[in-house]
This record gives sequence, C-alpha cells and structure tokens, in this order.
Amino acid sequence: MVNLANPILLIVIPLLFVFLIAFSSAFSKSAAKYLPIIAFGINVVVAMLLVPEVLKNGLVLSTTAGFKPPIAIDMIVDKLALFLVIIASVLGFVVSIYNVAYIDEEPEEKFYALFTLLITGIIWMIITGDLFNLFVAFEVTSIAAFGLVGFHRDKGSVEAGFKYLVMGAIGGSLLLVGIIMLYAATGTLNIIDVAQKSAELTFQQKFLAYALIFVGLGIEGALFPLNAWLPDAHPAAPSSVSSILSGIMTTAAIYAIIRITNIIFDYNQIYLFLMFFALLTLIFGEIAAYYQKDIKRMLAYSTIGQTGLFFFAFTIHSTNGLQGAFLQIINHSVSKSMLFLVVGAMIVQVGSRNIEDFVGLGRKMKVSSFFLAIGMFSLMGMPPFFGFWSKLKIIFAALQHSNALMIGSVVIILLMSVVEGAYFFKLLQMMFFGKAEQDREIKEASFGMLVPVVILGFILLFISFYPTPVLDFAHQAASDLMNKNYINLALKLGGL
Amino acid sequence: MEKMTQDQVRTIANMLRKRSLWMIHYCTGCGAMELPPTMTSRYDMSRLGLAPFVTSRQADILLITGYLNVKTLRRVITVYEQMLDPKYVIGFGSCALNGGVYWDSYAVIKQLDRYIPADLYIAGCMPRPEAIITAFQDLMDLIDSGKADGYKRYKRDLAYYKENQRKVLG
Amino acid sequence: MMGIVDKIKEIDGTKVTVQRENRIFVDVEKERVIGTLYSMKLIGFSQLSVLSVIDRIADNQFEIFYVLYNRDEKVNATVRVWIDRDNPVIETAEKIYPSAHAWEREIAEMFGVKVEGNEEAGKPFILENWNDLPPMRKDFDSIKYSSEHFVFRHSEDKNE
Amino acid sequence: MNMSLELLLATPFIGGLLTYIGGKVHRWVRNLIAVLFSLATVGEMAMYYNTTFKGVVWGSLFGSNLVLQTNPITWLFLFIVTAISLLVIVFSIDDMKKEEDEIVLDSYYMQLLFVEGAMVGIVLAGDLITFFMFWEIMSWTSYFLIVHGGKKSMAAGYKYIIMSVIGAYAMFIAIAMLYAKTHSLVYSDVALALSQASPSFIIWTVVLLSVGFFVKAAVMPLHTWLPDAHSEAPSPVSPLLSGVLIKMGAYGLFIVFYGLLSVNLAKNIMPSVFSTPILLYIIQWLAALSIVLATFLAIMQEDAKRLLAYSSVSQIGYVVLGLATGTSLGVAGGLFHALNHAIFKGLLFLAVGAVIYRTGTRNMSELGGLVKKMPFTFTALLLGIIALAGVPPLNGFVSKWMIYEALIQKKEVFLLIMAFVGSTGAFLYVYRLIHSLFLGQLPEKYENVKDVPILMQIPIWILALSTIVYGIFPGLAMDVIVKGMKLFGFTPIAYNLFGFPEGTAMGSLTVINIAAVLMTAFVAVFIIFILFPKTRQVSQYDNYASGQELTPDFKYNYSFGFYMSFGRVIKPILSMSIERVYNYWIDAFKIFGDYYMRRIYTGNLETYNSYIVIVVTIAAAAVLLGGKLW
Amino acid sequence: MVSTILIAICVPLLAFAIGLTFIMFKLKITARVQRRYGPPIIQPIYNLLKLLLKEDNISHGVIFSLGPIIALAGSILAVFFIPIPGLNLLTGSGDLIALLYIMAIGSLGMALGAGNTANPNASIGISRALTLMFGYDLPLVIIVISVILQYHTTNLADIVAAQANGHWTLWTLPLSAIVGFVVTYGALGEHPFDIITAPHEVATGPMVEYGGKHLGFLMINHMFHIYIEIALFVDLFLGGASNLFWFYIKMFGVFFIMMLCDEVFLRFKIDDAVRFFWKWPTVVALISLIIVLVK
Repeated sequence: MVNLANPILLIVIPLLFVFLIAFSSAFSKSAAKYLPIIAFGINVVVAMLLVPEVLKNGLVLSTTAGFKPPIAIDMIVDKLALFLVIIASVLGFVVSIYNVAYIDEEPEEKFYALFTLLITGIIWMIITGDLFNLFVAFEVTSIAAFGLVGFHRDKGSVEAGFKYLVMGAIGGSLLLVGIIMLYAATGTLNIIDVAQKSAELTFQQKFLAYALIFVGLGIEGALFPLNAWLPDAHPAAPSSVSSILSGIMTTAAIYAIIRITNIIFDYNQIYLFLMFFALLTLIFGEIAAYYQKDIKRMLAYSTIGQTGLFFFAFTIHSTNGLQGAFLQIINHSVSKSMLFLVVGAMIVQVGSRNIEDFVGLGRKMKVSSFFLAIGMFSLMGMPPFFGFWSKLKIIFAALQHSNALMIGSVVIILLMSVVEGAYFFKLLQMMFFGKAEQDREIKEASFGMLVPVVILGFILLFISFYPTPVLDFAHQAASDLMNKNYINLALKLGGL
Repeated sequence: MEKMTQDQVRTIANMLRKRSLWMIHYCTGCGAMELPPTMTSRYDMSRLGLAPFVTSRQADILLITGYLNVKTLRRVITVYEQMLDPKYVIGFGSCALNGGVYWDSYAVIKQLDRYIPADLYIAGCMPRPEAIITAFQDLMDLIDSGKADGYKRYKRDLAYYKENQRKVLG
Repeated sequence: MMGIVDKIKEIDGTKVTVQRENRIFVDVEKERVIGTLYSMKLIGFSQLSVLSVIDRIADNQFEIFYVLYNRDEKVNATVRVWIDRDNPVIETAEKIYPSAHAWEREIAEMFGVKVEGNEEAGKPFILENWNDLPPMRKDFDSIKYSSEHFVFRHSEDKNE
Repeated sequence: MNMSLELLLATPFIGGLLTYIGGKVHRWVRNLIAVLFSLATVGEMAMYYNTTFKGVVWGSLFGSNLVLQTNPITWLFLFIVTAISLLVIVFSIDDMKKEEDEIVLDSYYMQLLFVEGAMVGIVLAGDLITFFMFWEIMSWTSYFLIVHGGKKSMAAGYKYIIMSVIGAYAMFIAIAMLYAKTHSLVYSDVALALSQASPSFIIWTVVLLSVGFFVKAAVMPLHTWLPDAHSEAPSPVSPLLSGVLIKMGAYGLFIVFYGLLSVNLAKNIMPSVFSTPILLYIIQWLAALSIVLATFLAIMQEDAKRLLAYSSVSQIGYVVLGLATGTSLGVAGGLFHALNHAIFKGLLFLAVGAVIYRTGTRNMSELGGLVKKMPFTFTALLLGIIALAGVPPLNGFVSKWMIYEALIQKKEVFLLIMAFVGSTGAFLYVYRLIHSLFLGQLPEKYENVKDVPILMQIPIWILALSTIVYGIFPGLAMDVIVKGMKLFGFTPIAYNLFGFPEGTAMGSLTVINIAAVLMTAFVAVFIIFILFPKTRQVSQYDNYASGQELTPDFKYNYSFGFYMSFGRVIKPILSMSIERVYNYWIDAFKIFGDYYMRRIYTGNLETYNSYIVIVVTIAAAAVLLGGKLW
Repeated sequence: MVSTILIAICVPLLAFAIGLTFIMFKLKITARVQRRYGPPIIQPIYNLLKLLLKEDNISHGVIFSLGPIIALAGSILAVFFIPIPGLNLLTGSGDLIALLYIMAIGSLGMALGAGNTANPNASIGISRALTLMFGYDLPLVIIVISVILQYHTTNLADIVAAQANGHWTLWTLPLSAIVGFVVTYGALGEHPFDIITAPHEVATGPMVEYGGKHLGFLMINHMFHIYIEIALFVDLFLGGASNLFWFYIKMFGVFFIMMLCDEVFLRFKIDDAVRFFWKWPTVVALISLIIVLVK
C-alpha cells in the first residue's frame, strides 16, 4: 500500500477534500459539514506516522516527480516543521468539529471549503522547501483568510476583511519581489541550495531581499508596525476562524521568517534589530489589550503580545532561546485557540462581545469558563500550567549572558506579563465573582462546541503536568535549527 | 456574742464614716457660693476630713445648696439614688426648708424632705461658712450617735417618697 | 440724640414719644411691626436687647415691646405694639433679629402668645410637662397652683 | 527512599480536588473531606516532626533537579502552616454556612487546601525553582480566597494579586540570574556559587529576592495591599492570610540571608554599619519604620479588621527586625515571634470573626457591651490582646524580649526605641479593640446575641491555650529554633524550658515565676475582695451622667474616634501615604496607554499602509548607506 | 522556702505602708502649699477604711469588679521586681524590660474595669490615660536605655549594685535624671498631667462609677503605683539604698520635691501633654543617650 508517511500527502489530501466540499452541495446538503473533520483526521494520522521517521533520521524529504534541484519542489519536514504540522492538523481537526455546531449561516459549503483551504495553505507554508512555493502557499492562505474574515457579511467584518485584503496583498507582493531578488542573486529557488549559495553573497546583496521578505511575512506574522490589520480582522472573523488565525496562522508566518533568517541572513546584528521589533510588538500588544471593552479585540491584542514574546525568544539566538520560543508557540496556539473557541460559545449565549455583559458567567457556563480560566492561567504563565515552563525557559535563556540589554528586555517582558495578568484577572474576577444585576437565563454551551474545548483543555493539562517529552522534543528541534545540520541532512538524503 | 461584735463593728464604722465625709454638692441655688470659702484656706473644711467629690458613687453627703424646682428635683433624685448606702442629705438655707422667698412660686418645691430624706437643715438665707462648718460637726455627732439614718428611712418607706415624687414630677 | 428721633419719625405709621434722655417709645400698629423693625435696623438699631410682653389684663390687651439698641449712637428705642389678649398672634421677627427666636419661644410658653413663622415657638421650652395656664399671665394664680401641687410645711400633715 | 515528603506535599492538593468533588455530592461530605485532609497533613507533619530529610529529588527541569528538604526551621514553619490551616478550616465550617451558594463554598474549601499545599511546598522546597513555583501558586490561590469576601474584596484581591505578581517577577529575575551562573538551583549549589560571585552580583540578586519577600511580608513601603486584603477577606481567611501567609515572606528572607548567603559572607562583601551589613541595616530600618507607622495607622482605624490588618504590618515588622539583626539571639527572637504572631493574630481574627458572625458588622462604633452576651469570645480576645501587647505571662512578651535583648547587645539604640514605641502603641489599639467590641454600652439590637457555636469555639480555645503554653514554656519552641539555627551556622543561645537562665551575657527571664506570683497575688486579692460587703449588679443605664436619665435609644458611650486627641498629634505623619504615589503612577500608565494606543491603532487603512511603506524605506535607505547599519 | 513566703508577704505590705505614708504627707504638703491647715495626718486611713466598710456596693458586671483586682495583682507583681535591700524575690527572673511591661498590667486592669461601666466619662478618661501613657513612654524608654547602656546590664539589681558608694547615675547622667523626674509626674498622673482624672471635665475619669470597696482597692493600687514609680526612679538614678532606712529617705526626698512643685502647674490638655512629652523630655533624653553612646 502506498507509503503513507510522505509529507506531500499532508497537502494533497486536504486539497482533494476542498474540491470535494465545493461540489458536495450537488449530491448531499449536509455532507459538507463533516468532510473537513475527515480531512484533518487523516492529516493528523499522516503527521503521527511521520514522527518515527523524523525522530530516526532528523528530517523527511520528498521531492515531487523526482526533479533535481534547482527545479525540484521538495517538502522538508524537520523536527520544528513536524512540530507545527501536528499543531496545525490537530487544531484543524478540533476546530472543524467546533464548526459543525457553530456555523449556521447559509453559504455553508463555501465556508468549509475556504476553511480547509486555509489550513492546507498553512501546512503548505510550514513544510515547503522551496521559496516560490512558500509564496504560493502564502497567497493561498491569505486569500482563504480574506474570504473567511469577511464571512459574516455585516458592515464591520466586510470592512475588516477589506483592510486585511489590502495589507495582505501588499505583503504578498513585497514577498514576491524579495524572492525574485534572491533568485536573481543565487539562481535557485530551493531553500537548501539558497542556503549554500548565499554563503558567498555579500551582506549588502542579501540585505534588501531579506528586508522585503521580512516585511512581507511580517505583515502576516503580526510584527509591530505591520500588524495593524489584526485587531480589526480577528474580532470580525467568526470565532472558529479567528482561533485558527491567532492560533496557527501568525505562527506559520513567524516560522517562515525564522526559517529564512536562519538560512540566508544569520548575522548577529540582525538579531538585535529583530529583538527591537519583538519588544515593540510585545509592549504595544499588551498595553492595547488592557483597554479593550470588546473581548475578542482583547484576545487579538494579546495574540500580538504573545507573538512578540516568542519572536523575542527566537531573537535571543541561542538553543535555549529557540527552545523557549517553541514552548511558547505550543502554549500560545493551544491556549489562545481554546480561548477563542470558548469565547465564541459565550458570545453565542450572551449575544454581545462587550466585556461588561460577561458578568457572572462563571456560575452559569461552568465547564466552558473553567477551561477559559485554565487557558488564561496558562497564557499568563501561572505555575501549575504549561505557560509557566515556557516563561521560565524564555527568561532563563534571555539571562544566559546577562548584559544590560538582556536584563532591560527581561524587565519589560515581566512588566508586560503583569499587564497581561492585570486584564486577564480583571476578566476572570468579573466572570466568576461578579453578581449580574438582572438574572439572564444562560445555559451551558452546546455539546458540539464543548467537545473541542475539552479536547484542547485536556491536551493543555496533559502537557502541563507531564511536560518532559515536549521539553526534550523542543530542545532537539532547537539544536537542529541552531547548527543548521538539517541542510547537510537534506543534502545527504537528496543525494546532491 | 455575735450581736456584740455587730455593735462594735457598727460603732467603729460610724467613727470612720464621721472622720471621712465626701460630699457632692448639687449647686442649684445661691448657696453654692458659700462652699468655696469653706473649702479653701480661710475656713478649710478638709481639716474635718471632708473633701469635695464629683461623682455620686464616691460621695457620702449630698448638699442641696438652695431652692429646688421641679426640673432639678428630678436630677437630684437620680443623683441621690446613685449614691452608695450610708448617705446623708444636708439642706442649705430656707429655700430647702419651706420654699423660702419662692414660697408662692409655681415651680419651686416647698419642702425638701417630702421627696428625699434630709438629715440636717441649715437655717439662714444662705448660711455663712461658719454655719456650714457647725452643720458638718452636728452631722458628725448624728452619725456618731447613729441617728443620721436618712437612707434607712428612705429605704423603709420608699412608697411614701415615691408617691410624693410622682405627684410633683408627673 | 435728636437726629435719631427725627429719623425714626420719618418711618410712616409710627407714633414716637421721647420720655427722657435715652427713653424713646415707638408705637406701631400690629400689621406694621415687621416693617418698622426692619427700618429701625436700617437706621442703625442693630441689636434686639429684649422682646417681651406686658399683660394689660385691664383692657384685655397684650403689649409686646421690642427694646432695640443702636451701638454707635448709644441709644435705646422700644417698639411697642398692642395685640388682643384672647387670641394673641404675632409674626416672628426671627428673620430681622435672629435673637428674637429664643425670646419668642419664651413668650409663647410663658404668655401663650402664638408666633407664626417660628416653628419651635409652640414646643416646651423651660417647663417640663406643664398642662396649666401659661404661668406669667396675670390670670394665673401662683399661690393656688402651688398649694394644690405642693404641701406647705407646718400645714396639716406636719407630723410626718 | 520513602515517599513521605512527596506525600506530605501532595495531601493538601489531593484534598482540595476531593473536596470540590465532594461538594457536588453533599455539603457535609465536603466539610468532612476538608477537615480530614487538613488533619491528615497535620498528622503527617507530627509523624515526621524534627527528622531532617536531605535532598529528596522529585523531578528535574532544564537541567536543575527539583529537591525537597527539611530542617528544624522548616518543621517550625510547617507546624505554623498546618496547625493554623486546620483551625481555619474547622472555623469556617460554621462561619461560611451563611454563604448559601454551594459552588462558591466548594471552590472556597478547595482554594483553602490549595493555599495550604502551596505553603507546605514553599517551606519544603530545597531549590529555588520549586520555591518559586509554589510561591506563585500560593499567590493566585490566596487571591481566589480573598475575592470570596463580596463586592469590595474584589478590588482588594485585584490589588493584592497585581502587587504579588510584581514581587514574584522581581524574584524571577534574580532566580534567572542565579540560573545563568549555576545551572543547578539547589540551595547548596546556589550558596556555593554566591560565595564566589562578585559583590555587585550578590547585592543585585539579594535585593531583588528581598523585594519579592517584602511585598509578601508587607514591610512598609510595599504593604498597601495588606489592609484592604485582610479586612475584606471572609473572616476565616484573614487569620490564614495574616497569621501564616506573611510568614512565608519572613521564611524567604531567612533562607536568602542565612541559607544562601551566610552572615559572615554578607559581612565581608558589604560595608557594615554598627557591625551589621549595610543591606541588613537598611532592612532593619525599614522594619522599624513599618512598626511605628503601622501602629499609628492602626490606632486611628474605625474598622476592627482593618485595625488588626495594620497591626499585622507592625508585628511582622518585629519579625523582620529580629531576622535582620544577624545575631543568633535576634534571629531566634524573630522566628519565635513569627510563631507567636501566627498564634495570637489568628486568635484575634477568629474572635473578631465570631463577633461578625453574630452581629454582622465590623464597624467598632456600632458594637459594644458584648461581654455580657459572648463571655467566651471575650476571654479569648482578652488573652489575644494581652499576648499581642506583649504583657509578660503570655507568649507575645518572650519573643519581643529576645529581640530587645539582641538590639541592646548590638547597641542599635534607635531601633530599640522605635520597637518599644511600637509596642506601647500596640497596647493602645489593642485596648481600643476590646473596648469597642466588648465593653461599653450594649446596643438594643444585640440584646439576644448568643455565643458562637461549639465548632467555632474549639479553634479559638486551642489558640488561646497555646498563647498561655508558649508564654510560660518558651522552651518548647526554642528547641526547634536553636537546633535549626545551628545548621545555619549560628552560635546556639542558652535557654531552658521556662525561659533564659541567669549567668549568660544577656539578661535572664523565667516567665513561670512571673505567672506564678501573678496568680497567687490575684487569688489573694480576690479573697480579700470577697470578704468585704456584697455588691449588687446595676444595669448599664444606671450610670452617673450628672443626674441625666440615660435611655437606651441613643448611644451615649464614647467609642467613635476613640483616640481623636492622639490623632491631632500625629496628623502630619498620617497625611503622608505611599498609596497616593502608587496610584499616581498607575494613573499615568493608564493615560499613556489610552492616549498613545488610540494614536497608533487609529483604524484607518491609509495609516496602516503608511507604516509598511516606512519600514520598507528604512530597509532601502540602509542598503543605500552601504549596509553599515551599526 | 519559708524565707520566700515571708518575703512574699512582707514586701507588698512594706510597699503598701510606704505608699500610704506618701499619700498622708501629700495631703499635708498640698494643704501647707495652699496655706491651709489640712486634714489630720492619718486621713487616708480613715478614707480607705470608710470606703471598704461601705454597706452598699454596686458593680456593672464581672469585669467591673475584676478590673481593680487585676490592677492590684499587677502592681503587687511589679513590686517584687524592685530590688529592696535584702528582700529581692523576683529580680532574678525578669529584668528592667519585663518590669516596664508588667507595669502595664495595672493600667490594663483599671482600663478593663472602667471600660465595662459604659459611662462616657470613663471611656474618655481611659482614652486619655492610654494616650498620656503613650506620651510619656517615649522619654521613659530613652532614659531606661541610656541607663542600661551605661551599666551594660538590664538587671535592676546589678544597676543598683553598680551605683554603690556614692557615684549615682544622677551625677553621671544628669539629663536623664531630670527627664526621669518629669516622666514620673506623667506616670503618677500628678497635677500637671492629671488630665486623666480631671474632676472638672470628666468626673474623675475612669473611676467615675467606682465607689465603696472597689474604689478602696483602686486607692490601694494607687499607693502601690506611687511606690513602684518612685522606687524605680530612686533605683535608676539615686543608686537605691544599702539599707531600708536610706531607701525610704531617698524616696521621701524625691516625693517631697515632687509634691512641692506639683500644685504650681496648670493642667495640660491631652494632646498638648503628648506634644510636650514628645518634644522637650525626648530631646533632652536623646542628648543624654548620645552622650552615653559616645562615652
């Protein structure tokens, strides 16, 4: 039977399902609901099958149609990519279950098609080994995301969608120009070749190409000046979409930046410059989150803050730093998507996104607010939960060689996590201990919505109380990326 | 035998009570002016063991130093009842005796001992300090002879006193 | 002193008689009392020394007099007004001379004069649970009252 | 190796979960489980009392393994934590019955046991990561406990959690800096690393760690959360908070200064003033200031629990003052005062809680005359206030006496004066408490108040007895303290079961004689008193008020603004308040947040695109400048 | 064992006797200062016995009656701490700091008893008494510390021994002695500081409801209190005597001078009293403290 452990399948199967869903309305009305679940179920299985492969020989490489580079489009799944792929497919699977109960507006199959396309694009972006291929995946994801953000078709979401479309398009074009400049300089598109050939290029030649790629991906990855679309787009999108957007899409874009910086622009000064970006994102994300009255906007700003945090961890440019970044990525994507799902369920019950209306919800919707609390505690980095380990690792890594800059940035991080604690505790306090004046009858979220939240909740609890396997896996992934041995592994496998 | 010790104790107690009399002076009328000279160095009542005190609990003698109208009688009765038992009342001047110059007034009480048992009256429309000192010495003799039993009379025929008080105070 | 008297005369509706040095009487009708008091104050009589009542039982009238004092001229003037004895009602002078408040309470209790505008006038002021005629009125017999309520010494029950 | 320490650590947490589940079944099941598990923790503590465990590894994280260890000092603090938690749980069974909402009660008991577990974790921790982990768990679980107290307690809890998180993160930086230097954060390795580290590094880490402990121990400049948190928290929680939680700050200071950084090490790297290292000297002055100022504030309070909260701030000042003296007598005094304070402050809060349970109000000017109705709580409160004022036969005196002796031996004269002034001030506000609650005029609406039910009386009575026991037999606690301090390199002080024998350098004290003579004198005078004529009882309205009839309808007793005249003397001191400074900075931060955020995320597309263009132009300009960015 | 019982009985009696004689002289001295003849010398005994033999005594509750008893017990306890030549019982088991705290039992007992009467005068009196105590405690503590520092011991008996044959603390620490003298006024509630029991304002303050045998016991307590305060002053500053006679002479001397300048002053308002104590005596005491520190 065909060898299932092939990265290509990760993209092909969902694409197949996208077309299936698009035409499913022809033969059965309600089939479209369940197809994405099956798609991402298979994806999760494939990802699981890849795990032993990757553990055994570092990475899995599959070339399409046997072309040799520079033409070959091959998919590289090293430890870090596998990491993100598992998260993406698990999230996709879980959120698609959520969609079944959540989405009830009439162009259903269009939503599901776009939804599956979005996640396929994300997975594609993660495992692609070819620059142009990265651009294509970037465009696919962006288009799917524009459609989904504007799905609700009321004035706010359409305007947010449009804003997101314009900025995404600019980003895409900048990315393309950057890739073309790289192609002109190095002659190949394959990441591994580019990595080898770029060694000879001088700093000036590579800098502009890198800057353009960085800005292009930065818009998608929510770095400080470029992320102005995010606070409007995420709240406007349906909650399930915004949980994917916050959970995994921005992370994929940041992953792409990490991958490219690692291969072509591995100079020390650039990390200092990036750290400046990361801190700005963190500061403005957290402070803005403190003043939001709309709960989804607050979570969006907190996403910006958290992205700033794990980008900062990456810019420390040490194995510990990278490991801290990956742990923070896991923590953020699992808890933030869980938060969005729970908040989505609550908005359906309460009817408005204003925080004041969430008073006393902790008593009415006991299970969902319990998981909301766990997610918030983990994001804040409170001890028994996973966030504590990742924050511990980031701070330890930052203060590895404690010079003034590092200490300053650590102080800023901790102050910002105090601000984060401030607005999360304010919300928790209102929900659990506030007394609602008029007694609205609010019943628990429906079963379909609760299942994904419970699954994510248990995943988070499991990795919180038994973190050692995740810590070691993150450590190995960090050291592979750090000393670039995935390049010579790929060469060995690719037989160049 | 037991009766005998009873008398001995009483005589000793009376001897002691005679020598240290603490007084609370309810300065209602114009008699209060006579007290400072008796207390200070000119007549010096403290050589007889008398001393001015402020609260009714600590006092033995209640001095009514003038006319008592209906309002002040109510206060005087409370003070009198708050005093501890071997207590004596001295009425100053004619106003306490029979209403004095205010005999026809609608407010002034005509006769002090209808309402609280008075042990001793001092005649005179405000007696001079010498008269007050002799009054105290007479009171001491009364105590010594055990005849100063105003508080016993008040306790014995309480109903009579209460009836009178009710008639006036309403 | 004469300057002041002329000024008082200028107040219309007042009959001014000067008995002797520093003894000026201003007789006024019942309705014009408050107006006169106000103008007297303007002239300079800043202090209300006494406000009381003379019980003219003979001609069944109450004579209410306000003794005012002019500090800078060092002159006393008395405003007099005659009101009916059976239904004695006057207007409060509280607004012009605040010290009138206490005086009015006293005359209300002691003479039974009803004072409009002074809400505390009717309430007990000095006497406690008094239920007889107001005591200062001439028709109140103090001896009869005290003989009823009190027992004189050396009367019949002297052997108590 | 047996699992005793892990079991001791795990029982409260398991207990917490089971109580929550038990609560779903039935109210009594939950109460039973809560009491059982806290009893089990006390049992385990008693079983292993005074046996020292060396480095029991229970896990490892980022290369440094997580260790649990015990020495006599930890057994002292464990005793405080488990005993007071058990008494609080027993007390809250009846006291919280009024709170009819079952869910709130389930989570309340769960949080109680979680806080106990976290504190056990802190005390047992052998390395800084476990210490910090349980420290943060303690912060947010105790936050949930405080917030159970109703509307105002939410604001108090919010301020509490923000300040403790800031304090915790200050500690976090220090721990991270230590991790950078030594990869293993076990106390012994850290001590080794510190001994070789540069003085500036040591001062930095120690200062940052002490800031974290000062926030929790509510030493003066960082104490603003304590009065709100302790007075708004439900009444059974306040004894746990001010009796035990702030002792964790003191324990932390002890570990930092004498565990990680031995005294002689501190001496040679820092210039020392009056023979104490400069850092300890500053801490001593902070503690002394917090004693005096908190006493002044406590004297002026109108609310019973706020008064006790401020008195906690001043009493913990004594503990920190004792710890910071550096001599073995002073540190022993500090530790013993920590135990004593836990006992008598717990007793006072429980007694005031009993009064609130019966009368429903905390405002001292509305209460009065309860001695006739609640005699039992009165005697307990009387013992508590005598202990707090430090009057000899009871336990407050012995530890204060030790701290004074230490200060005399070190000739720290001005600190001694401030400590004495604080203690006399304590006598003032302590009398104010018992006068307003129990003496004076009984208002009509409390005519039919009865004493508290048995289940609430037991904890109060146990604490009352222990004030007497520890007062007369200080030796019981001194064994553990002196043995423990020997481990930390202190010269053991001479003591016996009844106090401190003569013939040593310092003064001598045998409290048993004082108590015995006092008792005999009391009995003798009582007998003579009885011989004289009988007394008759008189109602509270038969009072000398210069003849005026006193009627029950108006409050004629003087209890509002009891020390108004003293307030006029210290008005200039009271007007300064550190809280205004904090609020000023928070408002500034809020204005900055509101104003600038709206300017950046304006919401229109053109500005956003302009941002992108700006970034690209910067990059292009960098290339034109020849790529030499810096 | 027998000797302890003997001491345990006769020391309080001795203290009571000395205290009684002081009050006798006080009445005579104040009378003579006011140029009047004054009561017979043994008037206090008459007063005391009359009070104790009152036929009718009132009580506002158990604590009301227990108050004077606790106060008296506390004073008796404190008396044992004062080293009387030849009759030291408790001086070993507690030192000067313990004595300062034990003296608080007396005021606690009286405050509790008076508080129970629910009388406004009593509560105002207690709040003034405690505020005054807080006032004079500051200078008292400073001078006590300066004495302790000078003799490097907190044990009262050693301090007395150190001042033997003539060089009293009065000569070595004159400033502290002066402050001690002023503070004893405050501690005894003597005239300039008798704001607590001011008859005109608060009707004898805490003792407003006390009469009969309760007041008798309070008077006994006051006698003990006078003895303790003056004995403490003598021990600290005048070198405590080798035999009982000299001890009494010194104490009487101090008391005599106090009574002389007692009647001359007017009464302080309560917050002015505290301000006074915290201003001049504290400054002078601090100066002498610094002198000791430097020396």
